[in-house]
Amino acid sequence: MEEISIEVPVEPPKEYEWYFIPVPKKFVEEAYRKDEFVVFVGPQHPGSGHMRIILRLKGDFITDVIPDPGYVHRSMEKLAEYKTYIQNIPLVERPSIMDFGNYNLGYVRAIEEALEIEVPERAKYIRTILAELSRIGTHLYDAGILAVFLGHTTGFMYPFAVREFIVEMITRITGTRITGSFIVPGGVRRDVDNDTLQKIKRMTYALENRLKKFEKIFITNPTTIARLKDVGVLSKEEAIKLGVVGPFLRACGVEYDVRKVEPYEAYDEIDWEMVVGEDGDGYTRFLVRVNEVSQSINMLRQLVDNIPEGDVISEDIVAFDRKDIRGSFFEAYGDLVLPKGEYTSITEASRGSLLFTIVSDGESTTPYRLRIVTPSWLYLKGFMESLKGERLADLQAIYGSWGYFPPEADR
Amino acid sequence: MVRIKVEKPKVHKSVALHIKAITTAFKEAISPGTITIHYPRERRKLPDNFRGLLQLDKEKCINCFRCAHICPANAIQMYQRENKYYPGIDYTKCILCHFCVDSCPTAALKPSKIHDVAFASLSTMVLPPEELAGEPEMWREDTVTVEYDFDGDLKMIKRKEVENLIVEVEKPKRPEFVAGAAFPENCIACRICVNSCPQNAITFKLQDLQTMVLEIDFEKCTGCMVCIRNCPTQTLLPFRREEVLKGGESDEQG
Amino acid sequence: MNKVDVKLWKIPIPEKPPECRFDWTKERPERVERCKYFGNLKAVVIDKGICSHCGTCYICPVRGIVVEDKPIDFPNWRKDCIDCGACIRVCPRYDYTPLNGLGEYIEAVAGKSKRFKGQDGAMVSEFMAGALEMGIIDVALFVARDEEFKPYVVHITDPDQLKDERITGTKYSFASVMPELHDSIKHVRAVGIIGTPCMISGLRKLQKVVPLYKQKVKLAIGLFCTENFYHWQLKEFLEGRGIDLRKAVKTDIKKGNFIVTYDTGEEFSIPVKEMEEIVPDGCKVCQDFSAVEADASVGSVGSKKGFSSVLIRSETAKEIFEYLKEKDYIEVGEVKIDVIKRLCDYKVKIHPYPKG
Amino acid sequence: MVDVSGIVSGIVEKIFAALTANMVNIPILEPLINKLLQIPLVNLVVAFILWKPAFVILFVPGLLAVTVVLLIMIWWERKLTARIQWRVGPKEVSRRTGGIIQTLADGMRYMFQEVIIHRDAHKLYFLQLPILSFIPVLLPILLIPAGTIYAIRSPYAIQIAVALTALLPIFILGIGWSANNRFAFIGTVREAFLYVAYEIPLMIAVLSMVLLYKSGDPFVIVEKQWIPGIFMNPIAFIAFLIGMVMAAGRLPFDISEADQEIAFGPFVEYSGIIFGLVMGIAYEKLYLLSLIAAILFFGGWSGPEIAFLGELSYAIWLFLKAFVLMGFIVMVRAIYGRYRLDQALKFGWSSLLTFSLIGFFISAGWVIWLG
Repeated sequence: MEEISIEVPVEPPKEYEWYFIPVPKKFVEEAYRKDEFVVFVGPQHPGSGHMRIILRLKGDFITDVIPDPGYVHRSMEKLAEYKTYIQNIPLVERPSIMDFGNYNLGYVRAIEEALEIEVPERAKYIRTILAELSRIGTHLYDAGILAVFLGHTTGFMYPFAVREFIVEMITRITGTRITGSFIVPGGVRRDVDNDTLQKIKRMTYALENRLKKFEKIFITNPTTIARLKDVGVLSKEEAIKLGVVGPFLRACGVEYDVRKVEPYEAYDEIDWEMVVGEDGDGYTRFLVRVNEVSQSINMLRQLVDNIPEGDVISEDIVAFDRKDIRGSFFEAYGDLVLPKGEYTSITEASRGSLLFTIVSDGESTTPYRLRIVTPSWLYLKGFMESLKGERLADLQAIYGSWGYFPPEADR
Repeated sequence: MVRIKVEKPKVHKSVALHIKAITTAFKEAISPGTITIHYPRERRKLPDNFRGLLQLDKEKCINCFRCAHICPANAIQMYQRENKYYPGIDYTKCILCHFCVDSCPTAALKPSKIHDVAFASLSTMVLPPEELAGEPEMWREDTVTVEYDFDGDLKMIKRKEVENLIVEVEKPKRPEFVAGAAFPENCIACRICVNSCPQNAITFKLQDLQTMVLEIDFEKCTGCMVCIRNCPTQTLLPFRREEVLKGGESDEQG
Repeated sequence: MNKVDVKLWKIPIPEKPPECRFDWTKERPERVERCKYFGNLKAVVIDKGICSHCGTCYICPVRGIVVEDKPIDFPNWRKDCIDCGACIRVCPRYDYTPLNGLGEYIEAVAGKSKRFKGQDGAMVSEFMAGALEMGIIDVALFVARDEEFKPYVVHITDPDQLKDERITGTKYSFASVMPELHDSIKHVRAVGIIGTPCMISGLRKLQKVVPLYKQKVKLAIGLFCTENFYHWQLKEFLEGRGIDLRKAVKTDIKKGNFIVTYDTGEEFSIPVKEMEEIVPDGCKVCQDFSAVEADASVGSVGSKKGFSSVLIRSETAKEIFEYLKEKDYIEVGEVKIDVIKRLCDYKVKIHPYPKG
Repeated sequence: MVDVSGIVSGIVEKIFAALTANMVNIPILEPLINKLLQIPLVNLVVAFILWKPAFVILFVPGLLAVTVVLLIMIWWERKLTARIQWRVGPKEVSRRTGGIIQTLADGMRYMFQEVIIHRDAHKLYFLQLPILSFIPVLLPILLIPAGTIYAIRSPYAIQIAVALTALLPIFILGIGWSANNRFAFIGTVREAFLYVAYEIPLMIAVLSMVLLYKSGDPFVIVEKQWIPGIFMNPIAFIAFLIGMVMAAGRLPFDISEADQEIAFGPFVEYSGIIFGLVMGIAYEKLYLLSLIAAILFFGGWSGPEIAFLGELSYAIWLFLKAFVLMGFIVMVRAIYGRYRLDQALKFGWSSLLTFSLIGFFISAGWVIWLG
């Protein structure tokens, strides 16, 4: 359609001078002259956490977008410098509490790399089970948030109900619903009994059963397909250029998964497949995660079946009971000092590659510097890029399809 | 590798999907898979290792400060009681990570299944050691305990019983330690160990004006290692109790 | 790095366990005054003006003794002192007989570092770097300076850290090396320190009293020393003369002159005699120029420009020196021993003891 | 002297006679009404209440029925949705009845909540319009008869009722404009877009049924339904149903409100009881359309007569049919997400319009076939 414009000099109203606007005044004035809307979405967003997106709309179409993250910044990296290595474990899993398994694992792996600790096989399996449980939990959580954004209330309730199964299993393993702080350097805090393991396997069948209903009512619901298909498309080249990570990168057709590329823990001992999409649109991004859930279910069954017997705490750790850290936690970790140097671990968290870097001065019991690069932060740029040219009504659909989690990005 | 490629559904397919969604909703409306637990009247069965509020057994506490030292949230403060120090917990800060429980060498700090407590004000959330023992004042409306189990689908096992929220915890497996003077020559006679010992196991007496004798009573020593951490010159080190006793016997024999 | 080292709570099991009811005895020093031990120290050392501000007394288990940029004190000692007597046992001036002369030495050489840039030949840095590389020590305590030449102690674990010119180079102000040593002695395996002759004396006395320090302090390098200043006094004095320490990159004492060099290359020179008023009392009774008790003594006197004179006194220092020569880190030169000797005698002359 | 009291009593008597001539007949309440009619002045009030046009406005299908719909339907919607979503739904307020008075409790809360009027609003319209929006709700009720209880009988009653119902979005546009807020503007524009997209197919569907019965008079329509209208013209019914969902702003077409996108659109600035009123608009419209649908497709008030209720039994039947229809429509909320505006417009202008036209042709076919 041809655009008709009248060349009349339009001056922005005087009020603009005293409005508090967190973007350059020029941006607003230019939008005014071009007859565009500037819409602030957030920061008190009804979806997940807090983030402001500043949009420039031409009619209903987004022409420009400025993200305004940082509303839930907690200076986690600085806080970590004032806590001992072991005290940081509850801290570092806070960015994304549903995904605690992967966050905890990433941090502990960085410590283990520094201390060159060999982790017992059984502990590795338990860690992988925890990581996969929290991956399913996070994907379900994101699916629920996506459904809320699309106005589908049942699509919100079903994943959150099913997540309760995951949380139940996590409670049985760690003793708490989320924020397990269960993985410690050299193993896990407690052994998991056989009963619980079998229950996890039974849970996966119940999960599958319920997810089938979820699929019928939400995943293949024509309104969902209509809202997400061909919306917020990011091409393969763009995705690589903008540094998108995790399932969102795979949705664009890039075959990259840290669990396959650099297998850690028990990922190379079990049989599973990488999920790769093609179109890079919102629906593929969602479906990739849906399929990852079924892969995780498959993994959980194998892990439960193949778990070896043995200790769960490494020989290198001062622990008096190798099945349960209780009673020797302080002796083992109270005065942990890492040798001097820089240690990095890369983990495939639910939303993408998660990087922990610990810089140690070799003397103190606290890290000299802890760097956390979270997946949400990495794909924020790609998220913003995929918004351009879409409709305002699609903002929430795209937001949901990215599973963007402000507390995780802000750290 | 799983590859995902979705085509836009055709009209007849779309109608089928509509019907599928609607029938699912109708099915659920008729026989719902409700998973709700009617909380105050029913209670979820929690595992024994549940990380709820903390319980303190003052009898077992050896005043070793381990819990206060390890606490990531600085929620534990030691309170002086009859010349000894016991932990008190500030629940405004506590994150229930239970590092303190795992650090406690004598299971004096125990977990419990209590997770639903209301405090009248912020100041009442700071609990001194006396208030940490036993169940808090509770109104329990629950008569039914619900356990989640899975059998193809979720199975909610409802039992007419009231769950005991206090958990019995065994003493953790760990050898007993005692503090011994490993390098007596390093001692600078500062007597900090004497003052810091919560059990009064280290005593000193002046032989004459210039010579001081320090003595550790292994019977009294609980191995809390406070003296070892406080000693400025690494005079004291922990020894395993059985090794010490065996050594003593062998000395007698020799 | 060895895995075992990082676990401080690894329970060591000694070869012979202690007895059932263990006791150990400790001799306590005699009192001169009828008050707590710090009162004795105060009366005998501090008030008499012979305290050298070496900081050894910071061993005080309650950490009550304040070693800062002012005379050593224990605020409120009548109440807080626990009367253990550790301070007077380790104080090198409590029972003071001045050391003087060149002392015993194995070899006297001059050296110049090829790696580092220091005061003259940067031999101190070279010794410590060599010890770190050989694994004799894990940590070396160096004195760094801030913009205003205020000294502070840094832990050096890697020779590369010594490339910083703020760490090498002399500061001419009291630094709290000994307090830092006391604070970190439990956490290190082997440590090397650098100090003025009084600090070395203090360390030796400390090692005699507490064998832990003998076990852990493996290398002690002494510096040739005429006098040392309180930082604030030095700064005020130089400001009075129109010299701004913030612009300075180097301070030095050469041929009886205190020389400050600016970053622009400008040099200011003040005769040391004029600085007599700010020399602390403790330095006025010190006769030890060449750090007689150190493992090695280093200074600029007696060698060519750009070289440092080194008096090697112990086998450890000798080994390190051989290692440095072997690796070709240093250039070896000649040293005029009589020049050093003359200065030693000069110091005895200007600093008579007993005073007056 | 003029006999003032005589004139007044004469007028009163005349009014009383006029009122009692057209009174609702409820056998079960007969003794009570008769007793009340003996008392002076009270008899005037009672006669007025039972006067059919007043009864229509006040009770069925007027204000009382609307209130009941608002209170019960919202509860029913929540309960049904909860059941589908594996939840329990409102329960704690009056636990024995399953929380049926939950909506009342919410209404009470709204009542005592502060009504905030922000600085930029056009205060007059901002407060007026939600209350004025009762006009297009109550006017059509005059034209919708419940059996013999009716206010106005006209051969164009259905057409006029639908036309009056279509006025409601105008008030929503006014609300959005007076709120003077970006989200309200966007929501208003969306509402305006959608308005045309659903109102035309809806009217065509109604007209096709009117064509089928050859009259817009509800009495004729009910009389002519030897089988319910839904079986005569199911296509028109589907068009009407979808149009109804869109008109009532229910999911998947609650595009103008869209709380996740534009935070309740036109109603973004409302609070307190006024918010309660504006949120009621959608339910009121749904109720009106359900009444019309009940008349057009489900045989209106025809049903077994309940003797002791007399004339009221027709009203009850009509109300029940409308209520059941509403009960099914609210369930759609649990099944669908929200379409985008352009998708909804496309659907409205293509599929829905085609459907309604097909319905129209089927009606025409019936008319030709039956003669």
